[in-house]
Amino acid sequence: MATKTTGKPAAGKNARPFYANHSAAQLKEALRRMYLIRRFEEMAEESYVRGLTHGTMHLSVGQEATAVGACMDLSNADYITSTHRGHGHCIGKGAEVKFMFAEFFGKEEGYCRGRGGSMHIADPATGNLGANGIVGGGLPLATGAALAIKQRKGKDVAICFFGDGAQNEGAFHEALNMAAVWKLPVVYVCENNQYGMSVSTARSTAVKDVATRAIAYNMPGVTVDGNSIADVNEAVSAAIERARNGEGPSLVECKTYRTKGHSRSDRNRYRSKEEIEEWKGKDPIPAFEKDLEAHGIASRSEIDAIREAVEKEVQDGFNFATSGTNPTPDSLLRGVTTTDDIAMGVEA
Amino acid sequence: MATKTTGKPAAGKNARPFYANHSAAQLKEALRRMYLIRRFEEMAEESYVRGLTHGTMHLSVGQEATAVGACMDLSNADYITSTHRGHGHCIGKGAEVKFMFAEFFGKEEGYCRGRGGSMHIADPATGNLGANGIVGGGLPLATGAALAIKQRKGKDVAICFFGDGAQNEGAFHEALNMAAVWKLPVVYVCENNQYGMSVSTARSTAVKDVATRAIAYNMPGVTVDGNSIADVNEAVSAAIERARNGEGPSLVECKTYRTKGHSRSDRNRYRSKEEIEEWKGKDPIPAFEKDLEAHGIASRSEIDAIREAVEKEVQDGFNFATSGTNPTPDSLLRGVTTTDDIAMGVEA
Amino acid sequence: MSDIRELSFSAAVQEALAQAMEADERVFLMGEDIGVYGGAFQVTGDLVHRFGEDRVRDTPIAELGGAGVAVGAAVAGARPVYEFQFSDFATLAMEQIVNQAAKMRFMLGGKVSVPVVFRMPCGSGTGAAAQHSQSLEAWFGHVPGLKVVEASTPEDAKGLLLAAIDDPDPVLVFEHKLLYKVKGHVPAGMYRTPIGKAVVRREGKHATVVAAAIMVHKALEAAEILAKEGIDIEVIDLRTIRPIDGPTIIESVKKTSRLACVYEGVKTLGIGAEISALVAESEAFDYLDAPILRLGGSESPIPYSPILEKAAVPQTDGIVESLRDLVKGRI
Amino acid sequence: MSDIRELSFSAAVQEALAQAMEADERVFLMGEDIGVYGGAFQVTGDLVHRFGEDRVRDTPIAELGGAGVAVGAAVAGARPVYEFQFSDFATLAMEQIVNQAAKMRFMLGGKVSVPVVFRMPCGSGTGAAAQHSQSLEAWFGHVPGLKVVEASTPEDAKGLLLAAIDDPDPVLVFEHKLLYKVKGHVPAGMYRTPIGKAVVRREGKHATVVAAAIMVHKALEAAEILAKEGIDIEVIDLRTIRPIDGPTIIESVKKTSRLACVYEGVKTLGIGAEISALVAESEAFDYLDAPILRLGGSESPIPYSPILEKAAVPQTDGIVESLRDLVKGRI
Ligand SMILES: Cc1ncc(C[n+]2csc(CCOP(=O)(O)OP(=O)(O)O)c2C)c(N)n1
Ligand SMILES: Cc1ncc(C[n+]2csc(CCOP(=O)(O)OP(=O)(O)O)c2C)c(N)n1
Ligand SMILES: [Mg+2]
Ligand SMILES: [Mg+2]
Repeated sequence: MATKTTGKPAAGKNARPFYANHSAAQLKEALRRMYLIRRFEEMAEESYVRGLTHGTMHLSVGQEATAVGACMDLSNADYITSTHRGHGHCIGKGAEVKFMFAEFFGKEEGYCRGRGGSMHIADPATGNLGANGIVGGGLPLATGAALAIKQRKGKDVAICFFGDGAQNEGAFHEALNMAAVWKLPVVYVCENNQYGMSVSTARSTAVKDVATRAIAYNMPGVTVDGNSIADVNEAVSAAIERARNGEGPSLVECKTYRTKGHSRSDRNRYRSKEEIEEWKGKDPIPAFEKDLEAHGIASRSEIDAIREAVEKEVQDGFNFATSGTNPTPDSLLRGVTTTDDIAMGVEA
Repeated sequence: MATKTTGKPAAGKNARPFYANHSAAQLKEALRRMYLIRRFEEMAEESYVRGLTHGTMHLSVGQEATAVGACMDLSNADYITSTHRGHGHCIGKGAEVKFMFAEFFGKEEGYCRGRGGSMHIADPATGNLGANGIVGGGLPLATGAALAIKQRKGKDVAICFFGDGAQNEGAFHEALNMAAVWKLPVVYVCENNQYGMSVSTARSTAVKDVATRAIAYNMPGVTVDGNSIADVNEAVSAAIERARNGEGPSLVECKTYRTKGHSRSDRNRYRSKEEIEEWKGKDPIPAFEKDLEAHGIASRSEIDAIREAVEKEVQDGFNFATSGTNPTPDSLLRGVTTTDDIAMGVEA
Repeated sequence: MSDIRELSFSAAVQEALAQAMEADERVFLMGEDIGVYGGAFQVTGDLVHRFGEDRVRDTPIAELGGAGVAVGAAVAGARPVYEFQFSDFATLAMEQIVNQAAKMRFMLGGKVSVPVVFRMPCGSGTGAAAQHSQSLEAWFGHVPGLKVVEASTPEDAKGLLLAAIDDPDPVLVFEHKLLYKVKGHVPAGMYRTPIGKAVVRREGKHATVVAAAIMVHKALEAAEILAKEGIDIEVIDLRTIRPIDGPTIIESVKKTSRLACVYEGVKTLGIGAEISALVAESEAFDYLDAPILRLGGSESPIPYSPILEKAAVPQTDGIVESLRDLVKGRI
Repeated sequence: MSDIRELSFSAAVQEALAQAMEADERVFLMGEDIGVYGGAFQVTGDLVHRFGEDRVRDTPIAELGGAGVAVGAAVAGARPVYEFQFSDFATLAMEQIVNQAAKMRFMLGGKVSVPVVFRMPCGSGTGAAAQHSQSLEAWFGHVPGLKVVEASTPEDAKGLLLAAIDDPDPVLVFEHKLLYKVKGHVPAGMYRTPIGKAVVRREGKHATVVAAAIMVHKALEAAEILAKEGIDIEVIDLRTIRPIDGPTIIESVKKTSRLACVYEGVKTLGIGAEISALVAESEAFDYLDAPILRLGGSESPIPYSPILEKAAVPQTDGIVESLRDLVKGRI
């Protein structure tokens, strides 16, 4: 069970695997999700500026190719674990933006009933085990999901997103070693956006490429252009196939960049305007659009139509969310334990 | 400041560095310490069997070459951190066995006034920051000691002993990465005795050699015969020199074996008698004796004299300790905080 | 198997594990040296031969990762039982236990459950010194989303563990090391001891003693000694630290009018603080005839010296004396 | 600099750090993004420009290692101040804080000291949800060998931090995030606020409220409101969680005969449990005219929704109501 192709391949056998192995519909859906992430993030930021949401948020503008490329070949039975910068993964895995906005605005309609907010957005129904406020927190969790798959002799996989900063946490080391020793079906996807908050990998990390560290776990490690959805998808797909075949875990490093600040409190003191501008020029979305056109998979007008539909979906989602229901204080203890929820008659 | 040679070299320039760079007195002292470790461990075990000590203990019989070889070129201003299997390191760094026995018997005369016992034996006066009951616990501590050295622009080094089992703890990863990024004067000496308690490295660890993992921290990593004091010392010495020169940390893996069980509760179910016997044949002590004779550094009778002196030292130490003072319950709170000790007038 | 068997505490734990694995193939064990070694305290014993290495899974020495893998497996449908070799090592895994396992259901709006069990051998008395002798129940008792149980008898050791494995939420099962060899009656069936319910082990009228695990035995010993002096002590075995069984304690104090909490963990902010406070804020306050006594562990790490080690936790003699003082002049 | 300056809480902390670094070259700072970023809460601000990257040292994201490196440096003669970006992340470093820093002196027979400081931004109210809003003071208050302080004013923030840096033992300095912007008088000199001493912030005769950090402000607000009703509340600012200042609290309760503990951490086994228990076992027990009230955080993780988040910790209105109930019918 490698890439699940629906419909006929979008491009001939001589095209690179990404285009040869996916249908036009799949590729257009991928573009749609990239737009959706972009527009969701922009709207999220706007909502924050307009005071519609509190707390902090971590935007993934510029990293859309990684989230979508890594999740394209997964079904709802496959798991992902995400990070504090998780909106993109969530959409990549199939979440609906209206419920995400609702979560963002702290509404009962939100994915987490307003209890989680930006940092814990999750849609378990699509196999998304959640964003995580703890850097590196998802690494053991994804590994554990993979172990559960193995214990039940399943064919599913777990994808673990993590940042370059997270690679210096002990959790990274412990999780990857265990996954390797036990040959677990998990793919570690590093979004190396070159900074952990304000600290560059050069200042925080003894090696240049996270992928180098795969050697320490005797697992394959590759570094790809994280702004190329084709590069990301091909590398992750190969790793997924390995995992489904019982050959164990892999590490895929996607070099990318966040063009927004780390979070709302960021004053961008640690990087230059030039650097940001340079990376804006490597925007993964127009690059993908261009490729789709070049391969004759989507015309300019089709692309425009997709973008407009996304525009409407985001606006509708935003409207849905703003008119959502606020939780009431008497529901504070809901969800603390399953047994109490059952006793209260509110078990999900 | 590389190896501190006292007196003239024991062997000519053409001899391997270990013999060329150390005086006969130094080499004989090394042998003496190896005996001391061996006899201390044997007597410790006997004491346990005779009910003179409680708790557990982890003996390092078979690993003497590593402890002594790694510490030979250190002064009291250099630090070590040790492990649960720490008696050897303690003696290697210059502790006196009588105070160790006293600690073992829970006496006020013990290095830790009977508060620490086997698992926390330490002699801070010789730069030994302590054994550690937590596997991997010493890795950040040694790294921190090295940072303190660097902050004060010192030339000292820290040696961090750890086991093959400890290499899978997150602390290993976090500590080595930080040491590498900051170029700290620390040498990580792994005593790879091939088991973490009952679990072989093959079953616990994704790579065969710990030294491989040095790649993940961009630091030199070598694997040596841990039962050869010359091999251990040469590798550690080179690493110490690097450290003192400001070139940063290194990893030295010493392959060795503990011929005794993990601790008192071990029934040796996870390894074969043959394997144990095979390794007993690789005993580091007779091998070193033979080399000393071959190089004309010590005669058989000198060697015997050393061994007999050690025999007496151990017996005297044991006697000293058995007649030591038991702590009284009213001193229970002593040592909990420095400020209270000062207030109680008992600050060390 | 007869139903009046005696088993040791550790055999009772092992039987619970075996029965749970027999009954539900999602259940599996993880931990350091739980396979061929049989566990540091020989609790898993030969289970690896019966259930295989996949279901009695030796882990690398990596508690944060190990515990976190168990949590992830639980969320994804498995029923892991993770053994910390010593509960002290849970200090390495607080992140996964407290930030992830305990909060995941809440943070995700009640959409997932985290049926993971952590076994936590705890306590002093083995000469293992400060890093292998802690009693950290109070920390976990402070964390919403977790359940914390601690048996004093082999019977409850089995029943509470089976209840914990059944439970859809994360449960920490503390096991006092000195109890492992204690024997007692253990029914053969797959019964559950309810989580959240304390039990009165001895009825009495002059004072209530609340204790858990090994301290229940010491309290009962003390009660027997005092009985000879005409002092009649009620002893409550807590069994669950979170959620604590307030009603049973309050009911008892309303009857006896005196309360002592006996616990091995450090006195300050230990479980006795909570028991004292919950009584002092309850309707039982008006019934209290004396200050609430706390006999907890000393304000020090656990020392190695056996003399000091004994002095660092409540012992029967001291309990007798303190209870005598508490009740004195009132009968 | 005049001695009647007003500074924000975070500026006061920063001033303490700067003065300590000026005065003692062994002092240095470690933490995530404390350099050019200035710290997640801008507490270290521009210190890196003044003292350089070696003494204001950005660490990799690695809390166990980072904290442990600080402990190791302290034992080896340095005076590190380690900033956890959020105190929640100390869950990753409990091993080094609790097994190593807290116990090392004791285990080594009193032969070393561990002068390390951990700065712990804590508390809810910022919409950062369950993993960034905890108040875990109680855990550390339970650990012998540690000291735990928590200021409510900029003046004490500076004084307690300087005392912590001076202290030869490990000290955890909790800083409530919502206080960072609060301003107050801060003397310019290098003064120390003594560790272990609470302070009466408001004298009163009808009830004693013990609180720390932000809850001191809420308690004082409540006291002002109740004053208009003729109810006169004494408010004690704890300042040190370990060792707790029993005498000051007991003295106050002997005067007022009523006690309430107000704290943000989870109610069960939170700091209020200890305060309640220490009064209930003290000579002040006989003076108590009413049950001891605990107003603590809810038995839930901190929720994201601002409505729920407010409901999860004591607020002034609720404090007023509860104190009114406590005192009612007695004046
Ligand atoms: C354990 C932990 N430490 C620190 C933080 C604070 N923090 C949040 S995100 C972040 C940077 C993470 O960097 P990286 O993993 O590269 O992800 P990115 O933000 O670049 O996507 C930090 C330090 C945290 N949330 N958790
Ligand atoms: C954090 C932690 N986990 C587990 C243990 C229990 N334990 C003590 S020694 C040991 C094996 C350590 O193996 P290794 O590091 O190879 O050292 P060795 O015993 O072989 O010298 C284990 C699992 C511990 N003390 N600390
Ligand atoms: Mg990053
Ligand atoms: Mg080993």
